[in-house]
Amino acid sequence: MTTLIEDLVNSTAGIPAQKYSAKDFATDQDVRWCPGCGDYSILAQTQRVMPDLGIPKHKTVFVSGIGCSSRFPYYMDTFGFHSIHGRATAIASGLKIARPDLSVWVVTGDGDGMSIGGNHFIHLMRRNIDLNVLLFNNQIYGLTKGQYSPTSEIGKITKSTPFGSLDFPFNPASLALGSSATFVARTLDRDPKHMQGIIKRAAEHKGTSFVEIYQNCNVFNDGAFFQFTEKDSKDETVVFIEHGKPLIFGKEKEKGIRLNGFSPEVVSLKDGKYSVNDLLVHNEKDTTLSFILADMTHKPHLPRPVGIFLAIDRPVYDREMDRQISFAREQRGIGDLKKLFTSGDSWVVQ
Amino acid sequence: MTTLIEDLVNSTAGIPAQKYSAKDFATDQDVRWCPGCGDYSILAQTQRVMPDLGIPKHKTVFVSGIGCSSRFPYYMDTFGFHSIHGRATAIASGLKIARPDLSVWVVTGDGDGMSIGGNHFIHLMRRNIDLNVLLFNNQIYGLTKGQYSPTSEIGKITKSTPFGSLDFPFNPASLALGSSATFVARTLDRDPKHMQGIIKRAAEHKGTSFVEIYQNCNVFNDGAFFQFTEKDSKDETVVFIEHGKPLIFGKEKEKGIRLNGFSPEVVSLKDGKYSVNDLLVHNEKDTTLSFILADMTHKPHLPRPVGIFLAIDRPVYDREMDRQISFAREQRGIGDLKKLFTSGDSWVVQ
Amino acid sequence: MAQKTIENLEEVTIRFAGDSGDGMQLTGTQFTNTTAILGNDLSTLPDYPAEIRAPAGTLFGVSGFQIHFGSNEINTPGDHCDVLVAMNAAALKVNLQSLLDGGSIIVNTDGFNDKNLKLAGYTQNPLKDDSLSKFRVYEVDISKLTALALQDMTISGKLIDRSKNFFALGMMYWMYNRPLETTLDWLKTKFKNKPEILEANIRVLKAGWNFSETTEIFAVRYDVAPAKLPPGRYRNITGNQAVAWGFMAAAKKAKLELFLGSYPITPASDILHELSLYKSHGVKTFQAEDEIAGISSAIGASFGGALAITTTSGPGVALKTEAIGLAVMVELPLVICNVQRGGPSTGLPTKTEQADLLQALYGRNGEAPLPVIAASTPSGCFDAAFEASRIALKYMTPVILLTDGYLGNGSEPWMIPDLDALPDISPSFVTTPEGFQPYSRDHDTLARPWAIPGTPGLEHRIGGLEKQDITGNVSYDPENHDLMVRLRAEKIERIANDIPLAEVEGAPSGDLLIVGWGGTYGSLKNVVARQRAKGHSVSHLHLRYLNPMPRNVGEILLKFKHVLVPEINLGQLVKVLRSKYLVPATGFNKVRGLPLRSAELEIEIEEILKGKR
Amino acid sequence: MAQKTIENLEEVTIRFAGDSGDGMQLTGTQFTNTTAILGNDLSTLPDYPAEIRAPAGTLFGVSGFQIHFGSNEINTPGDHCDVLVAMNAAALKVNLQSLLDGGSIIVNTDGFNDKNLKLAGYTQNPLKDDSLSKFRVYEVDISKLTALALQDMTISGKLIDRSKNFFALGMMYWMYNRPLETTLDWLKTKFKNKPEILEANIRVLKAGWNFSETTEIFAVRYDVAPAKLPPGRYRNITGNQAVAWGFMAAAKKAKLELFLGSYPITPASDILHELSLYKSHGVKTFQAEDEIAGISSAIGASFGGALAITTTSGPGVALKTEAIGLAVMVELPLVICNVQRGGPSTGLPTKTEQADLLQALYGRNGEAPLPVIAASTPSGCFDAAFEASRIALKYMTPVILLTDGYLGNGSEPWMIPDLDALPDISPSFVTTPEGFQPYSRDHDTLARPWAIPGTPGLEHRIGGLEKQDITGNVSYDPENHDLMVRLRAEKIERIANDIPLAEVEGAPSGDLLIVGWGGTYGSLKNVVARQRAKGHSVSHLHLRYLNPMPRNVGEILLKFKHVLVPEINLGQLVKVLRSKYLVPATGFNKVRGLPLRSAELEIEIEEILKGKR
Ligand SMILES: Cc1ncc(C[n+]2csc(CCOP(=O)(O)OP(=O)(O)O)c2C)c(N)n1
Ligand SMILES: Cc1ncc(C[n+]2csc(CCOP(=O)(O)OP(=O)(O)O)c2C)c(N)n1
Ligand code: SF4
Ligand code: SF4
Ligand SMILES: [Mg+2]
Ligand SMILES: [Mg+2]
Repeated sequence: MTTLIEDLVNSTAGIPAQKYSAKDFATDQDVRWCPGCGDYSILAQTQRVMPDLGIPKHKTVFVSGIGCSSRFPYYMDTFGFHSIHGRATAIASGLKIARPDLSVWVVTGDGDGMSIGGNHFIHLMRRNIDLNVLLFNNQIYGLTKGQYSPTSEIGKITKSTPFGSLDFPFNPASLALGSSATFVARTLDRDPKHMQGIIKRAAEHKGTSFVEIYQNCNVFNDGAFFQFTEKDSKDETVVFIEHGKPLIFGKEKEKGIRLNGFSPEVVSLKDGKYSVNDLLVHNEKDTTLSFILADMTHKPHLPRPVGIFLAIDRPVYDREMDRQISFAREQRGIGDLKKLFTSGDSWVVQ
Repeated sequence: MTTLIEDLVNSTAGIPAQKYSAKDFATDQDVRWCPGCGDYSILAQTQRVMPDLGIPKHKTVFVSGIGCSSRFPYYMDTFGFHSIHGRATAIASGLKIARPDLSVWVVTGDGDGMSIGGNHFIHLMRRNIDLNVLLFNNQIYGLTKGQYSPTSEIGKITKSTPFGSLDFPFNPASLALGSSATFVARTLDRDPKHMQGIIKRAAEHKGTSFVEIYQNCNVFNDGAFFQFTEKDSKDETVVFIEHGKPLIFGKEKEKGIRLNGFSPEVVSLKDGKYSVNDLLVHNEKDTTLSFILADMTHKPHLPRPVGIFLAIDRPVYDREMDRQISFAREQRGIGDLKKLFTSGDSWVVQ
Repeated sequence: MAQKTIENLEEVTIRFAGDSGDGMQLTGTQFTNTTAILGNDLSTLPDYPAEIRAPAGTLFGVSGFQIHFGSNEINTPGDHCDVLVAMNAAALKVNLQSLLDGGSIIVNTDGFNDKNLKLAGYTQNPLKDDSLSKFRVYEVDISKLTALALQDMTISGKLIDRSKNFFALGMMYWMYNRPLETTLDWLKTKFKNKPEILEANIRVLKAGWNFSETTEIFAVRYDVAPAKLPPGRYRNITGNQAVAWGFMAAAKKAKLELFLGSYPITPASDILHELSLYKSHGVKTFQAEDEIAGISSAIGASFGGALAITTTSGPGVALKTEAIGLAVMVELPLVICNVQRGGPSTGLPTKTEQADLLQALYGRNGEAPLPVIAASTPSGCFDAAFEASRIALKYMTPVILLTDGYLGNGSEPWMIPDLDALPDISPSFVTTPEGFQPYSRDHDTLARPWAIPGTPGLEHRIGGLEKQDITGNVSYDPENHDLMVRLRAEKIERIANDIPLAEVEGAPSGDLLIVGWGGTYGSLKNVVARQRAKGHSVSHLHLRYLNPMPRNVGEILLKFKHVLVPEINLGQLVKVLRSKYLVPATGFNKVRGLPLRSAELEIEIEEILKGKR
Repeated sequence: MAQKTIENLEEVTIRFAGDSGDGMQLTGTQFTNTTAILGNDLSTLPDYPAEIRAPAGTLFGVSGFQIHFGSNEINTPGDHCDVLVAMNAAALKVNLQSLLDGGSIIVNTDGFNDKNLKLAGYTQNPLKDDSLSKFRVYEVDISKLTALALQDMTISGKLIDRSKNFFALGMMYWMYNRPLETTLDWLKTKFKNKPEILEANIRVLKAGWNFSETTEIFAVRYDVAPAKLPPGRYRNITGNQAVAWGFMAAAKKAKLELFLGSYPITPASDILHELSLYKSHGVKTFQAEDEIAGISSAIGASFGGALAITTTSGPGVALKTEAIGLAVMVELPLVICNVQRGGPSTGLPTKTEQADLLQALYGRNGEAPLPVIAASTPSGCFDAAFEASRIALKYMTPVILLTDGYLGNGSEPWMIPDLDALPDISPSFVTTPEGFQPYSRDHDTLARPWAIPGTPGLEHRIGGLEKQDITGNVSYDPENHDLMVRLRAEKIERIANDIPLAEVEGAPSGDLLIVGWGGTYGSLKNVVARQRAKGHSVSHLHLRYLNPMPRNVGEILLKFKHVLVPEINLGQLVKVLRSKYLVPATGFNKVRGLPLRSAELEIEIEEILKGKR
């Protein structure tokens, strides 16, 4: 006996992904973000990347929680689920385990994903279910009109902290790594090319891909990331990390990151003391290195690392679940309910 | 006007901590753990350390969630709160913020603290509220009779995973560090001396202290840590990390940990290739190093690190809250409700 | 200068509507404060757009603010408005249905360009066809006039655009004959350090006034005489602010620290915002990682001896359920304030509703009774919060305080109470170990003692497992469990002896009793007054205590031929009344996310009185 | 060899009691299986110690297992027992109160040494004084006899000690004349690879039998003839297992994958354990990080087209509340199974209770109606789970299935149903985009279509915000909200047309109707039977559908002079009946964490019949 879903999956398996354009992924709903919100760019880049993935629209699902960012699914012409605050990761986990044939994306915010949804987030990372998680980090609660979030800098003055917040912020990348994530990346709302590249890599990764996107909330936290995204500063403040490449930055590529012991430090490539060969070379397969790089995030005097921190392979939860089922069926035959009911001690009353 | 609590705190401030003995911290309740359970040792060590802390019993509170481990408060003759599953950290946070004058301890299990309570755990770490968290990690759900937990090894056969679990486990130390903890340590139920030392250090730390204790559940997960705790193996499998000291282990202290680049590796101190001077020297003030050491935990071929991974100072939430209050009062005077009510636009109807 | 007539009005309802960015909330608030100080009674209701700031000119970006004021008692912000100020086409479209036939519309014509019309879904300009013929339409190019007023200043276009609400405000001040001082003072404080903006806003405000005074567009202006309110000092207050202050007053009376553990959620967040301002009063606010941590931290603070509260709405209550059960079991004081909003699930987060009553009464595992109190007016939120705290502290119990989006955001004049005259709250910390038993009980209240950490000799343990009577030790004894379940229930029941009897407004017996609770108070009061004016035998009972209920409720119900229970839900209180008192009460239910409309209810009442229902 | 008499009995209740480590659950289960296969009707109830394995010999470490079997219909595990097997002093102390006067005690004398006596709190040995004079006491040194039976084997003392329960089992098999085969077979499979243990257990079992046969200690043995059960194939089943299998059957009938998202909690965990065994049936079980993730993952799986369920108890339900509201709003099929336990809060986790009914009905924010179904016997849990699934799938709605600790852990013979004869379930996935609208509704059921990801052309979005009728787009329209709130309610109400009418057991009218629900079925049935045997006009109505209720409930209630509602809570169903049908029903409530005791209830009934209540 096959299930209805198996029937469906089989009957539609032959349908090739169409040649889509970005526009095919737009819905007829009015986009309701504030004019100028960084979310628009993320939506655009996602819609741009989708056609390249070769996945039919009907096989794609976007699941979100609650927040400005979580409105995202309404604007993607795929299957979508705008759920409840913080639970998108958990809902998507169930969906993907039930339906490994689907391409499942989670869209969440720094409040949704890191505050109320923190627990599901860390457990998703360690389980390595094949989901793609896009965290729109604007370091603020947008939808509820501007309270500080778990990624807000300490001392932040907001509606709920008129005297300044007291909580030290999470670094989402470190949190993900500390939770044994297999794919951790960071990109910027105002760097469309980079974002597209990262989203593609996230889609390709087997297992949970976590992408933190610095996103400007121009209403409640305008300019939070401008130093990393705006022309006049970004060359000096951001180091793009790439697998196999040394960490170089600066307007004229004149600076690099070297390890002093195990601590990263900025060195000049100009004063003759250090050359490119002395620099730290990124290896996205190395968990230890990923911690070191992510840990640069909150360190003053170091540029902000952007790119893929880690991308390693580990058994994927949903696939392993299917493997267990196949294995059990090989070993014992496909379960037969009638047999099960009469197995063990049963007796007949005449 | 002072509050009733201020009155109490002031009126009892003079009472010195008595000269207690461990026995003073025992209650009249029957201890209901299974004979042989590792929890007994943790209870004993805690009761042994308490008298040395110089804190009066009436100023000490133990808060726990639900689980075998969470029975702990019933056996400590201090104030105690056996609360609900996973929420001890959150309850203790409120208690400590309201009452910075108290010494507040959290006792939790790997299910209570890492599974259902994971979110409060990570937020507590970043907030750095002055609590002491003891996580009894037995890699199993004891109280509910033996399901796997978020720290159980992959492939674990339990009541809920007869075909083996699929989830990659948390390493609690890495998770705490990824959440920006300020004090992270690990100790062993079967090493009373070490445990006492660590508990004392945790008590002394200002800010959240997180102590993972490997604890044997002899009923549902017997021997999970025996390789690290039993005489015949522990010298080879455990490296005790101590501030300022090189990482040496082995029955004859003949092995050490060296950093190869940034990756720890085991080297022999006997074959003449490496000496103690080549070894990694622990520095508990270094966040980057703490990640490297914690990351050794799940790496085969490396001994299990035990000791204090990190102990750094950072502003303490509950103190900062009090500082804000004092500051506001200095700036504006002590709040006067009558004035507040008539502030701004008000008018009189005759 | 044209000659202007002055007419006297008893009451008026004005609705300001524009884009989220148009500052309509501010305009409304300013008009309200000025009107309050003039001595009118009033009631206001903001009508926020749903959730996010939407692109300019869209229907879903429209923000509104309604004020109903008069020289008589004002009980609601008004079902409909007499005057609509519409800053653009979308604002007109969205709000036109709330305007009374014959009402006035003041439009900013600049907000009716092609783009605006299209965004609002108009195929033709409503100002140009006869679709508004039922109304008096005043067309003013507010944008242009604002720009003109500022033309000699070197300020940005954006700033000019942002000032235009002051032009509208100036017009309305002129039209309703209100002084500019209150707003001028406010501007001077607010923009102390931004002289440019200050200057611009003052100019535009005055320009609006002068324009109205000078041009012939308005022929009449109106006077609304002060209301005859009871003597005292007043201020205008929203329900959310009143809740916050009620808690502060209770903490002060009880000599306790106030601790709020909360997670932001619409429309409760303002209570968190408000309380976080009062560090100098020693108020501790903790923005937790979620609602569970919000209430858990409050329980911890309560264990530590604070007046602990947690505030939330809708889905947030659901998340607190487990911890409320713990608070019931450990018998610690705690107030859970639920600012109800449209449900189920995320529902209509910015709209009002009364659909969480049964959840408050029954929404926990096991027998977990607790007191439930509901506020019925914005200013009454102060008393309700105070009373909830009093009961929590006196009876050592969690208390649920229900308000709603309408009460929380709505405002009205509040007679500032004399703090000294407020009821006494004296929580008694146990202080001596002699005879101390964590679960011994007060003879009258059945409250257990509050033995807070830090008190020498009182070391004890509490928890969520069933407790042995008196000792509080864990007990699995069947008879003890039955006893404890009953003791916890009895403790809550006894509160009925400590609350005022319910009072019927109107005759104590008759044909029809309208029973309400919560934010429908004003509407129901109006409706009943009108019905009585018509000579109908209708009375009104409004319940502030939902659990336990006042002792005389059953008695009252039996004195009426028919009992009708209007609620903004599908019938919740009516279920409780039927079950408790076995009266054939019926419901009148509209679940629109809006306050009840009087007209529909009056029709229902008259049908009932005619025997048709 | 002594001559033994054989007596015939209609029914017997035996209680095995010992330390947690003594294997009493296993002993009881073996006795049960053998007895079931012999054809007796039976009912069992384990009585676990509270939570943790306690040190040997302590009172709180006592584990019990009760079996009630007979040649007639058996409805409950028995209020009291006829025979108590006590492996140590603590077991005697804890269980003596459940033994009938004149009952038998078989004690393991080795469990009454000084240490045991002290741990059990005996100041003197009860075997040595006359405190047991009301009972027939059989003293056997089971430990020693077990050791003797194994003396020539080289096995550890620990193992010998662990085998002694088989000695007791052998004695009871002899006493009640049961064959050893079932247990022998079981041992052979279980210890296939451990020949030593196999051999030891077999020897000890036989030793127990032979000892009883040989010695003069027992003079009588008993026969309990097979019961006249309806013909069919039977097996013994616990409620938790029956729930699991009911879901599997429903999934199979519906041709769906079964997905369970759950978090361990007593006493629901066994359902998770059971379902996790069936990988080869394609069942997917997901042990989530908490209850919220448990239900959320199930909602995700349901969105993906699975028969999705979540199982929990007590505090776990509270945590699922918010997500249940989401499921109501998005109208996805889902079954939430609550194995009720003693509350509030952590309460009495290993005890039974019925105190979550009102929570199931009302415990959510907003108007969030859903069907509630309750099982009434352990084997009936199969049908209840199946029916809950059928309704969830047909009406696209979350359904709450209530069982309880007593039903979940209790067991009884279950007539294995013919799978083909079970009602059809045909969930209809929409498959074509033509005319597809996410919130269009089936004409009869009002169910919306299930359009699952992977179906070309059906891309659509759902969520927790209020939906527009038909399109499912987000809508803040007031009238639409009112409509949707009513549609969701109406959909649930209509299920009343799709469920059987309620049936009264006994006369359809009379003096007294006993109305019950859930796990009290067996007790109430017995009580009513006895009352009728006494000639009293008492009937019994047991509700399986709590929401909506069968259409004829109101009618039935009106046919009786008095309606009494016994519940293991403070009166929950009674509230609903009074409110819905305005009948003056009264409650009979015992909240002891135990099944209702017949005697007390009978007294109450007779008082009512005498007009004293
Ligand atoms: C259970 C629950 N608690 C609180 C809320 C209110 N709420 C909605 S979104 C949000 C936070 C939004 O912040 P974030 O996730 O960073 O998203 P953003 O709006 O910034 O994109 C909150 C607190 C809710 N909807 N549900
Ligand atoms: C909300 C809730 N969910 C589930 C449970 C059941 N439960 C009690 S303890 C526990 C896990 C215990 O594991 P752990 O925290 O590791 O403690 P241990 O018993 O191993 O010391 C669970 C699942 C509960 N009491 N409450
Ligand atoms: S509030 Fe901020 S995050 Fe939300 S839509 Fe507006 S700009 Fe974007
Ligand atoms: S079950 Fe395990 S953890 Fe719990 S008390 Fe027993 S040995 Fe200890
Ligand atoms: Mg955000
Ligand atoms: Mg554990």
